[in-house]
Amino acid sequence: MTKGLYNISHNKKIAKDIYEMKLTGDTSSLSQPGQFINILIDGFYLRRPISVCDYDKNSITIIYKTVGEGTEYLSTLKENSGLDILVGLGNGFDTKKSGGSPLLIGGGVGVPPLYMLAKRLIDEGKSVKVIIGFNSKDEVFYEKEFNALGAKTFVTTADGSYKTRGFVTDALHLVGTYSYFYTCGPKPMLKAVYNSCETEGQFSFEERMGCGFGACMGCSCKTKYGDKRICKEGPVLQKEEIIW
Amino acid sequence: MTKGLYNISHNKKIAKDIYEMKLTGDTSSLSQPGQFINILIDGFYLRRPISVCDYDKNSITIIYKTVGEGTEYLSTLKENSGLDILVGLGNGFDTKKSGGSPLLIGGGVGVPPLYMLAKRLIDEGKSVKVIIGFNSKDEVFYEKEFNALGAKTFVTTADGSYKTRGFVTDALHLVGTYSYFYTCGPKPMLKAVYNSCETEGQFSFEERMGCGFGACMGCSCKTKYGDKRICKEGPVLQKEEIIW
Amino acid sequence: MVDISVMLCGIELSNPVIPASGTFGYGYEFREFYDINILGSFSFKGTTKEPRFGNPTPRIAECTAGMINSVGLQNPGIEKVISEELPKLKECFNKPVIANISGFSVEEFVYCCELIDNCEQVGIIEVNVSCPNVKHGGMSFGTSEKSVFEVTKAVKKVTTKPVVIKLSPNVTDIVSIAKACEDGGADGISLINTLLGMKIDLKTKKPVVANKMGGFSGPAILPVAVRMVYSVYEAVKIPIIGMGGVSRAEDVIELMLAGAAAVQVGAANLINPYAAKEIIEDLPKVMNKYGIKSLKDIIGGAHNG
Amino acid sequence: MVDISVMLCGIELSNPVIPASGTFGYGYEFREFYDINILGSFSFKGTTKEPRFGNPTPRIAECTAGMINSVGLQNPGIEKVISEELPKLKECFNKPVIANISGFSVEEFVYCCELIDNCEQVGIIEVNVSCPNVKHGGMSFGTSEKSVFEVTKAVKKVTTKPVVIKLSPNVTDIVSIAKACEDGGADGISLINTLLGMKIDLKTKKPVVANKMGGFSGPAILPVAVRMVYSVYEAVKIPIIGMGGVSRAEDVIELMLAGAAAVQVGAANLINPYAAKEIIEDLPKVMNKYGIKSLKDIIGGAHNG
Ligand SMILES: Cc1cc2nc3c(=O)[nH]c(=O)nc-3n(C[C@H](O)[C@H](O)[C@H](O)COP(=O)(O)OP(=O)(O)OC[C@H]3O[C@@H](n4cnc5c(N)ncnc54)[C@H](O)[C@@H]3O)c2cc1C
Ligand SMILES: Cc1cc2nc3c(=O)[nH]c(=O)nc-3n(C[C@H](O)[C@H](O)[C@H](O)COP(=O)(O)OP(=O)(O)OC[C@H]3O[C@@H](n4cnc5c(N)ncnc54)[C@H](O)[C@@H]3O)c2cc1C
Ligand SMILES: Cc1cc2nc3c(=O)[nH]c(=O)nc-3n(C[C@H](O)[C@H](O)[C@H](O)COP(=O)(O)O)c2cc1C
Ligand SMILES: Cc1cc2nc3c(=O)[nH]c(=O)nc-3n(C[C@H](O)[C@H](O)[C@H](O)COP(=O)(O)O)c2cc1C
Ligand code: FES
Ligand code: FES
Repeated sequence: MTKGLYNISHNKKIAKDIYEMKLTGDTSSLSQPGQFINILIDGFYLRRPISVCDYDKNSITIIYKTVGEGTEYLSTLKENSGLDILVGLGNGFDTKKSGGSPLLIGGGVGVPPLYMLAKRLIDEGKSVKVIIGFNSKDEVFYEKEFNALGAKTFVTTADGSYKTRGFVTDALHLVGTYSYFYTCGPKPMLKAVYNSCETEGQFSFEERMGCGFGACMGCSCKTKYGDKRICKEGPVLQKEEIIW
Repeated sequence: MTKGLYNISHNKKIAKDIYEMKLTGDTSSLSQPGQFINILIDGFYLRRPISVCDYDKNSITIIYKTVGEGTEYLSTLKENSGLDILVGLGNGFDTKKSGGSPLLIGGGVGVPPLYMLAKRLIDEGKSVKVIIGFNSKDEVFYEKEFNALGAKTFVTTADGSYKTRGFVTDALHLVGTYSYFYTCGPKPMLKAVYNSCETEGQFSFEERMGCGFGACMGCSCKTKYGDKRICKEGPVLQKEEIIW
Repeated sequence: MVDISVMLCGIELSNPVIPASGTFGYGYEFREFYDINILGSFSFKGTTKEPRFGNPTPRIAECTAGMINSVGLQNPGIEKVISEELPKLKECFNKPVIANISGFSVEEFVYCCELIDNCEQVGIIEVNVSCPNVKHGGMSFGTSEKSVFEVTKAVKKVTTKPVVIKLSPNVTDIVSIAKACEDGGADGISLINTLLGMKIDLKTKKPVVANKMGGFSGPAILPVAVRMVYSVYEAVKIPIIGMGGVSRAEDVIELMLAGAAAVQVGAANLINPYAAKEIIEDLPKVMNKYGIKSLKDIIGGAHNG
Repeated sequence: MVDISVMLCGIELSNPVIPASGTFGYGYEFREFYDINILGSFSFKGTTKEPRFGNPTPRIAECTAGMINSVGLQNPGIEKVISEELPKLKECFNKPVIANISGFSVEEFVYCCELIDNCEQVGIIEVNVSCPNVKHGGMSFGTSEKSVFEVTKAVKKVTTKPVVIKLSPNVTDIVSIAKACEDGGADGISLINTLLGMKIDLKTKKPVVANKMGGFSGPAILPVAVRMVYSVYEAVKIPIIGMGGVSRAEDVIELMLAGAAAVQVGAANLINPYAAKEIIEDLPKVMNKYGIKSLKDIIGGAHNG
């Protein structure tokens, strides 16, 4: 983990209530896709945890939705403003277990961490399929980006305004077989995926956080392998250990 | 009283720890010299009361000393930033009672409100003398400005590093006779002036304030004419009513 | 169109927003800023039997997200309030006002309430039991079930107006104390008065306020207020006037969800003289955002399910 | 050169800054951030007789200038702390540590203190009496003079280590409770634990934390902490560990002027993992600014004159 001042190199709207922000600064503490950063926002006491969507030697891309006052404020920040951020939090996804043809399933702002994951898996020579689900057409993002990576990408919208109508699980019959799955999204979606996908897989969870780095026990959950902190031993849990 | 957003048109250091700030905006609620404004500073709960040093149709000049965190922060603000300010607070000095040759006595950041007062008195055709006192040479400000108004100006420094050594009262023997006096400065100075000046006069007081406009009773003081609020029936009190 | 009206002790208020005692003087001073008839009501400066200058200055200290005051109930005494302040107020406020009463003995409370009972401008009497009980060792009336019960009983005897008891948060068990008020016949509970706080000046190395400690209020105390309103709501049937740190329409709704029937705004008036007005104006917008049609419907809403 | 060392219960601390229980785990996790030997000491996560998962999530809510937590004493139980956590800590911390102990009956406190008594790594036992007293109706131990006296007496019997009682601020009369600890033989008082607070989510219209209410801490509560430390300092002779909202060197000095012999830093560690380190580094600078030569000399300084 590193704490540093990161510079906003862009902060732009990419879909309804969805923003993409690029931050420049030290990324040496990042190693796995699925890790997250914790952003201090002026005037708010707690930091805001946001998944890393992509990173390189000196920049991090995140995608966030404006759901409350913190993210609303974040969306107003201009290029070149600085943000105090903790970087390199959480365990992230483990690509070793993926097998040859992993399936990635993301819903809403659960989609971003899958982007870096898809990139990594494809780099490792795997054949990646992706289902991304949204409420409606105007909220869809990154379909193009996933396709550009070479991942076969299926989109669902709950209201049917774009591509497959329904939830991510309603597109499962379209993707054919897969060796393993990785998923991130709202809890009801994760549960549906848990019940629908028969291979092994990994789930990325959200929880309200005090610190984001393991100090406060604010984010604990029970697993079959003992109590874990979402921020430290998570946010990614293995399918087999999950207790709903 | 008006509440408004005022624009900083300049904010510059004019002596050690002393800044002059010019604010543009509505000044219709100002009428007397000696009134004050109450400035909301980002990150601080209470406003900061600062005397009006000068004003015209659409600008206000203030002079402030960096004594704590609020004023420190104020001194870092750049031109064109906006400040939420309550303007037109307090009773101010009454020039009618001055007689033909009033004496103005100011110490440290008690000097600023006397500038507007001197201007007003001179406009009214009176012969104005001024004593302004500071700790030492590097803290002296506005000597030139008072002289430029046509007020005969005497400066004291406590350490004798400039002009008369000592306190403002140590220059009283230099000024000759005067018809009336007006004074503003730290409480010990006001007390010394009270004991040394034999004419009638007016004193401007400071007190910790909750609101600055008469709502909280935070700034009350006892006078011979009953309880008064420094922010509303003050900050200027008549010599004859003061109870130390 | 959303409905922002509420009922408080049998009185219909056009909205739940009430400037809190001690932060709005006797009202007419604020008419320089806006027509105060837009307010639900307002609670006037804590008034005692005898005139009081209050505590020595400095009386005010700044804190993170709040302030400390040790005004010490400065007021001209109940007689003068009735003969001078209420008539002046009448000229600019045509709604029932809340009379905030303080005292240092049961007799003083009774004395004031008896006099206030005849003032038709007064809709509700708010009895502030946070002052030290001089007859019983100086701990405030508001810290013992027995003494709040006694005060409530005594004042209820001398007035036909609704009596709301305003409680101090500086207690171990706010619920039992609120229940004692209800048992004593109170028509409502005001929650919360200020937290006891202190600020020390690093330059002088002494407490900032001359009285050493004082009442801490402002946004910092909202979570304590919400908790106390929530707990008391589960224990009593009489309405609660919530307050403590309210500075925006969202805070009003939060306290109402916790169980407040109406909400007072204190320190916020001092920082922004238009605070109460702006909160009232923002209410419909914020209600729309959170899908609230009528404020009456959300009182205690956080307790369901 | 200024002197930032202090004495606490007979132990010399290189500086007064101590991460507060529950915000610094069992210590070794912070060595990723800095060499934790720079700390005066630290108080480890509240530990109970039995392992505890704690409360359901969400356990955290954000407030103005603070946060609410309802972690509910998640810990692996005293045995595992002694057998696993303390040995791990030994590798990165060579100073006496403060063992924070909780319990739901006097026997549980005694059990933990007896075991801890044998741990040479532990310099001070900090007994947190804010947990509900399950044998006496659920009000916390820390809210009654009688039960703090009992707990203190009982744990003092089974340990030779200094015992500091950590008190809850949610009481009417902190002074009497602190005195009862002193009478029971306590070697010090820790002040304050969290204020009881609540935050309601306007979207869901329900309390944010699953447990409904929780412990409110952060800069918002500093004025309450300063007041309680100040009041207790006048009433007891044993040292006070001050805490509540400390986030910078200035706050440390303010609490020491009020009467604290040492100071704990809680929530600030969560927002900024380097908080304690930065505070220690800033102390000399801030002392110079305010003309302070030695921290030992300023303890209770706000009481003089
Ligand atoms: C590991 C992790 C990764 C995340 N990645 C992303 C991402 O890539 N993109 C994205 O848009 N969102 C992501 N979130 C959710 C994001 O943290 C919240 O949407 C955000 O904190 C809301 O802040 P706010 O001030 O707008 O909302 P408010 O509701 O005003 O926030 C109030 C408090 O609740 C917390 N909170 C609110 N919602 C959540 C939530 N869903 N999860 C955790 N804390 C919450 C806030 O952090 C804050 O402390 C992630 C959450 C976690 C735990
Ligand atoms: C009517 C009036 C007119 C004033 N005019 C001027 C002026 O023209 N120029 C100038 O430099 N100063 C003036 N002052 C003093 C000025 O208000 C304080 O220096 C300033 O508030 C300090 O703020 P701070 O945050 O830097 O200090 P801090 O000590 O950090 O402030 C903490 C709190 O104490 C209050 N406070 C501190 N010192 C004073 C003080 N002397 N008087 C009142 N409140 C105080 C602050 O407003 C704040 O609420 C005036 C004060 C009053 C009451
Ligand atoms: C300057 C000031 C004076 C106050 N005077 C009184 C009073 O006279 N009577 C009373 O019952 N409460 C008094 N209070 C308490 C407020 O009415 C209110 O209960 C408290 O401040 C909490 O609300 P707030 O956080 O919105 O300020 C006073 C508060 C302030 C800030
Ligand atoms: C997440 C969290 C967990 C805590 N856990 C404990 C605990 O286990 N035992 C204890 O005595 N205090 C606990 N506390 C209270 C702190 O030690 C401290 O007394 C309180 O938070 C006030 O300090 P602060 O404002 O600096 O946070 C906890 C506080 C927080 C924020
Ligand atoms: S958020 Fe603090 S331990 Fe996970
Ligand atoms: S500062 Fe509020 S009445 Fe003067």
